[in-house]
Amino acid sequence: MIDLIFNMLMIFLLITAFFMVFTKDILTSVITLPIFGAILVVIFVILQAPGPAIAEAVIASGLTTFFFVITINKTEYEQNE
Amino acid sequence: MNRINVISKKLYKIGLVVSLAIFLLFIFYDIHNLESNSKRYLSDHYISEGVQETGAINIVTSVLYDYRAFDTLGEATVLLTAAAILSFLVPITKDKMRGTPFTIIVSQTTQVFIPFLAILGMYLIFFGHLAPGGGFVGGVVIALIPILLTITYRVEFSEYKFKPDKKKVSEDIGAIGFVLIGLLGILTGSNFLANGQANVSLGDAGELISAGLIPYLNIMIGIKVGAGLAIIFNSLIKEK
Amino acid sequence: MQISYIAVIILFCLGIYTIISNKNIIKMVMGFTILESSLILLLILISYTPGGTAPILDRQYEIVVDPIPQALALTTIVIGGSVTAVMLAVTIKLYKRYRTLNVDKLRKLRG
Amino acid sequence: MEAAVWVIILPLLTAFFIGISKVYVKKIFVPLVISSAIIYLYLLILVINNSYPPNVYSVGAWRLIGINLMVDPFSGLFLLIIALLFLPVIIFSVKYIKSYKHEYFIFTYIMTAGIAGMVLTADLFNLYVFLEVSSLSSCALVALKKTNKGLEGAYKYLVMSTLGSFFILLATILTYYLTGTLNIAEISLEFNEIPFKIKSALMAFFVFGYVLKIGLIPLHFWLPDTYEDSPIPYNVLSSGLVMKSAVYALIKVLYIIFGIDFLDKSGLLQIGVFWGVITFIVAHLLAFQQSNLSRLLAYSSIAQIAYIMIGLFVGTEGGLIGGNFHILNHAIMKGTLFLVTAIFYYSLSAVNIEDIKGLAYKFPILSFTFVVASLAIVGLPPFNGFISKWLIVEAALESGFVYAAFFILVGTFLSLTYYLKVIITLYTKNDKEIVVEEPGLSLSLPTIFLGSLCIVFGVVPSLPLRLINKIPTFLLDNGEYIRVLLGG
Amino acid sequence: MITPGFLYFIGAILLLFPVYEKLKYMLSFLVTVAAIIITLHLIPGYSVQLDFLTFTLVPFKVDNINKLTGLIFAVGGLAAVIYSISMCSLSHLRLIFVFIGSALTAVFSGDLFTLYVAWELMTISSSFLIIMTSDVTKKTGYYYFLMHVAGGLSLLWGIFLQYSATGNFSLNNIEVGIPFFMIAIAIKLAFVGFHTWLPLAYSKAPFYVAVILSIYTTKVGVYVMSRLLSGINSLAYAGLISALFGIAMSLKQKRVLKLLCYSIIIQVGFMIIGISIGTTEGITGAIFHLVNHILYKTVLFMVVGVVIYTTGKDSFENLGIMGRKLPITSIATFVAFMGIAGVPFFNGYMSKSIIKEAIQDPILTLGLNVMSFGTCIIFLKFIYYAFFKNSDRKVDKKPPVSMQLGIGFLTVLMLLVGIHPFFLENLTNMHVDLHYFDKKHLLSGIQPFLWSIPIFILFKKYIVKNYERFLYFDIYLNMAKLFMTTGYHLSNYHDGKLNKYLLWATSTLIILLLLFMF
Repeated sequence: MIDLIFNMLMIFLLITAFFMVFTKDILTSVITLPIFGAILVVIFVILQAPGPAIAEAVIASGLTTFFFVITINKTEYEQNE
Repeated sequence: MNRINVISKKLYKIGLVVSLAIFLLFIFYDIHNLESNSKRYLSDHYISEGVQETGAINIVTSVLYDYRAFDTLGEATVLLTAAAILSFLVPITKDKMRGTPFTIIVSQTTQVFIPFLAILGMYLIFFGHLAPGGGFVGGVVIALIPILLTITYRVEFSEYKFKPDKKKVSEDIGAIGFVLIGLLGILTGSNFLANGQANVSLGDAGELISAGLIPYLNIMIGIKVGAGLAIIFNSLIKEK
Repeated sequence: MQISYIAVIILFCLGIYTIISNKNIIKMVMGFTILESSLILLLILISYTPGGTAPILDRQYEIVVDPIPQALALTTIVIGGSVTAVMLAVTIKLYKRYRTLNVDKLRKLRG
Repeated sequence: MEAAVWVIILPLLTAFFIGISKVYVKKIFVPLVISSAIIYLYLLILVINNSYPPNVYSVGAWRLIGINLMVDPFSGLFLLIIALLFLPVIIFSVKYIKSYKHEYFIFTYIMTAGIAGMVLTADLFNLYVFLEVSSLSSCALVALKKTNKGLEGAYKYLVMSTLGSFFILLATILTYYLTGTLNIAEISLEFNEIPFKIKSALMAFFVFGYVLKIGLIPLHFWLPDTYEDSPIPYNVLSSGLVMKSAVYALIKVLYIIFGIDFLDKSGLLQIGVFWGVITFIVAHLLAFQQSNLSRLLAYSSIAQIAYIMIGLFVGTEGGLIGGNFHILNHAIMKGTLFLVTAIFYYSLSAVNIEDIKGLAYKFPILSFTFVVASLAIVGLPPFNGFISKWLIVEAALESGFVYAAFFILVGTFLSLTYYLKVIITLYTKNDKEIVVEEPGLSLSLPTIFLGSLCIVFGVVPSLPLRLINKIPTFLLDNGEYIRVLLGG
Repeated sequence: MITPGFLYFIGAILLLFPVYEKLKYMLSFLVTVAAIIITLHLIPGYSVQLDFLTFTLVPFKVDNINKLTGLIFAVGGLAAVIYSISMCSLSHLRLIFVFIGSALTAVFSGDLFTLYVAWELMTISSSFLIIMTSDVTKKTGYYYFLMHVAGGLSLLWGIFLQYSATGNFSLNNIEVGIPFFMIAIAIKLAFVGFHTWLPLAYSKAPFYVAVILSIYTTKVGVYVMSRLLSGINSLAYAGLISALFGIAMSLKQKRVLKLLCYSIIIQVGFMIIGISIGTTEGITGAIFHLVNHILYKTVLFMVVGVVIYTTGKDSFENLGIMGRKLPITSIATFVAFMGIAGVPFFNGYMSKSIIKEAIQDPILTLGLNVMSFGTCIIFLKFIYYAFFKNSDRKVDKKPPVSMQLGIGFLTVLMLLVGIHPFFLENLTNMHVDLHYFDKKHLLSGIQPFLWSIPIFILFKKYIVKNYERFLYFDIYLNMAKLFMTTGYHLSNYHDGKLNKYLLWATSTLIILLLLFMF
């Protein structure tokens, strides 16, 4: 059972990654980033790594997404105006 | 002609990446076929002796703050460098995040959230040697407080509450504190960043006050990371 | 679990592809994030032992997963986050100066 | 051997204290910086003196299960370079740097700490961490002036160095997976049982990652960009230490972990020498085209690094001695050149070769220093560059790389073409009245000190060679290194 | 024992300190005279050993040949320094001292390493001498420096081959590196094909620099050739060709300095022939010829220098001031002319006779006679303009005493050697069994000179005419152009596009993986 979930998660991970890379709109791909991170967190927890999971959740998918959003906010939106 | 050029360039890129993938596949396959499971001397030692040697239940923490604490010093330095880079890249003029202002619900919720975040961060830091978490994660959670303030009430308010200079100083103090705690080891006649060897009483494993110097190192890292990430975030926001 | 190694490879190559083929700076930084994630995933994968428990030894366990890669993963996450932050800050600065996010238009330095 | 760990901690502590002093006690800034640099020099001399026989300092007293610092002659050489360059550069920068002074010193100290860490550590992952420390802080220094070019250079540098770091990290992780340890000596022992193919793949990743930071052609493109609009005293450290530390890490990884026999068998030595030859020929050709002085010197750095790589990849005792001596010499020579350039920039903001026309008559001594250093870097006797190039060529000939030896001489000729161009411009009389801000003694003294070393090491090469002669035994026979590190 | 070359280096270092004008004169006089005295008292067979890196060097080794060469170098140094001291600045004087010192070191070096170091030091100092004089000479200096460094590197490569084959640096048994030594020496000697730097450098540089360069640069080449390449018979023909080329070129020249330059090539041809015969007699003749050549060619350069100093130009017309207004200069010119023409009882005669005696090959004897004849014709042109053609040039200023002192000193020496040829032999114990003043030698010596006078008078209007056209083809410039364009194209590839760069990087990675894994 856990194997099946794990494999599904992996496939989801890849799908989100591909989506992130190949979408045209940058905002969409940035919003996909925390989803990607969240899936990674779940995978880490399944793999018995709670410490890295928390760190990943907080830093990689949390703060980094914030940073990306701010960056887009400072760049692309101005271009549209 | 131009179109063919573009396509061939793209194909070339894909070819490169695919061949890299094939190489990696080969390598991973070869590695997988080896009998590599037996080679865990180091981690076996950590698992079997780690609790006695360091007094920390969370072996990851004991690796991070004791066995390989020097790595953590380097890592903290990287974070400090990043914070310093961002703080010097921002201009003096201030800018805010664009977009619609938030409703009252958001600001109220933020106020409610802040004590929770503080407690959660404290917990993660202080129980770093007992449970998952540790200085880094706790520091990030604490850094969320000024970040939330920034998002909801703009930079000015956040910086009024937490002065940028003070944040920088506390970041430096965190880093210096880490080094100073490490130097305790030298003072007691052992090596830099020594813990158990330096005659620090480790206490009973599983207690809050245990694991020698690890909790203090955790606190220092927590201060440093919290301040550093807050600086990074505010700098990004202020960047005009 | 074998599939996960393949996922690591795919993620790694996807990151490389993003970096070398995308002209948008933010996308490039994103490529680095993916690259970093794939390496962290690799670290966690090699730490895992079937049937093991997390390395928090409040009592005696039969099999415990390898704690070292997890510690390394934590370090990598923090370093990666810092580098990403710096990259994005430089990106914003570059955008303010050049008014573009296209890498190929950053061409003051040549020759 | 407490001093070994202090070599890493002291610059870090100084950097943190500078951060505090920026906010609260502004007055102690200059004394803090200078006194710390002087104490650091003392520490370095202490450590270098104790580098033979090599000794191990175990951080946290964990011995083999923790991180170890190892001081051997090879790392002693790099500490010597730090000792020679650091204090002059710091004294120089106190007056030279006008904006973002605190940040400059914070990053410089952190960078130095990172390099010292890379040089001393005997742990693979620790190496990666300190590599990241040094490259991130040097990236900050590139962007320090916040000009368009500076930021662009910083971005390119960041992208390339991060890419390189990830490959190094990948190789490190796989190494851990294969061997179950991160201690270099233990990895080296375990590596005897790893199949050839996996080892070569790991080696390819290591080589790619580090060479991205070293900048052999065609991985060199970011390097001149980082030099063009960065604070010039930083360029001294960059070409003298940052690039070299990557060379150090690569050589250490290759020679200690993989071992010379494997390098020979896998063909890396042949490839490395060939790569070096291509690199310096192309770099010399490109350097001739440059009009910006910093850029010219950057391309020249690439070429010199290629000479070093040839020396180190020849794989004999003579080659290692020659290559290591050239590392030291290049740091000194390039340091002198950059410092003179910095004074020109300071006095009349001259960056292009055209701008320095006629300056020889304004600064006779400095121009003479420039001439000495450039002739040394070209490799003419009786300066230090000649001795090390001689040793490299001799080693290449002895081990059968006749073409490499021959092309090094051709490269010498090519490098003369552009250095002579600069010198002649320097000595061409300029009718324009030049408004010059006089460089004080604190700017010219470090420059002249480094320039005089070019002559001293050329006439008395036995001075540094006493240290360098001990290096090959540690690299060619990794058993010695392993024995010391394992404490057996 | 302090070596003469080292003495000069010390002099250069002493000159670094800010000195008064008088002190400068004193110091340079002391150093140069001391160098002569020391060289005179050297004992053949003496040598110094020095451990450097892993090899044992012999930086100082005396024998008969290099004692004589060193002596004439020291004498030339004295004359040249006296001659030029009133004109050149302190920095120039320093460079001149380094230059002379390194030339002397090269002559007395006992191994290849020291030789190479001194050789390159000569290149460096002389190039900077040219570069730093004026803005006109910058390009010349660049060209000169590159040519000579190319030669030096060729020597270095020869040394490396030699060292890896034999394992030592001794000067004696040279076998492996011969082609590269040949190129190195050919560049130093201004051999035809490698000669392009010589007329450029000597005619563009100020006359006192040209005097100093003419004493040492090519002569060191000759000396080193006598050490490394003696006895390669085929080189004699090459020397002949080079000399004939020199005659052809120097007849065309319009400027006196250029004429003297090409005349150097002719004279070096004599020495090459002497050396490549390989017998003791031939080499001794060549070295004697080197001594004589330094004497008269230096005087000629000095004389032209006086002309330039007084009138400002070195065209043939300006030589006309000589007869009336500059008595010492005129006498010196006449003596030097007789010497270079090989007239008996003047100094050139002696060494030419020895070389002629040593030659066995009839073609070479004929060639030698042709060369003497050509030299006479060239210098008759010189003499014609100096003394016989009426000129209306006026003397602007008188040459300083020091210049005339230098010329006078060398003229006296020339007369001494000419009248008493055994003087040189006795000085160095190199005895050639030759009766200089018997009928056969006198006859063969004076013949080319006598022939040349009627021919000059007959064909005067062709010879005296100034050919505007200047045959000058330089293959090295084309090579430089190739170098430039290649660099330009390579530089164009670096267009600042990060994606492209990253693509290069990834390709490199794949190539590396391919190379290592298969």
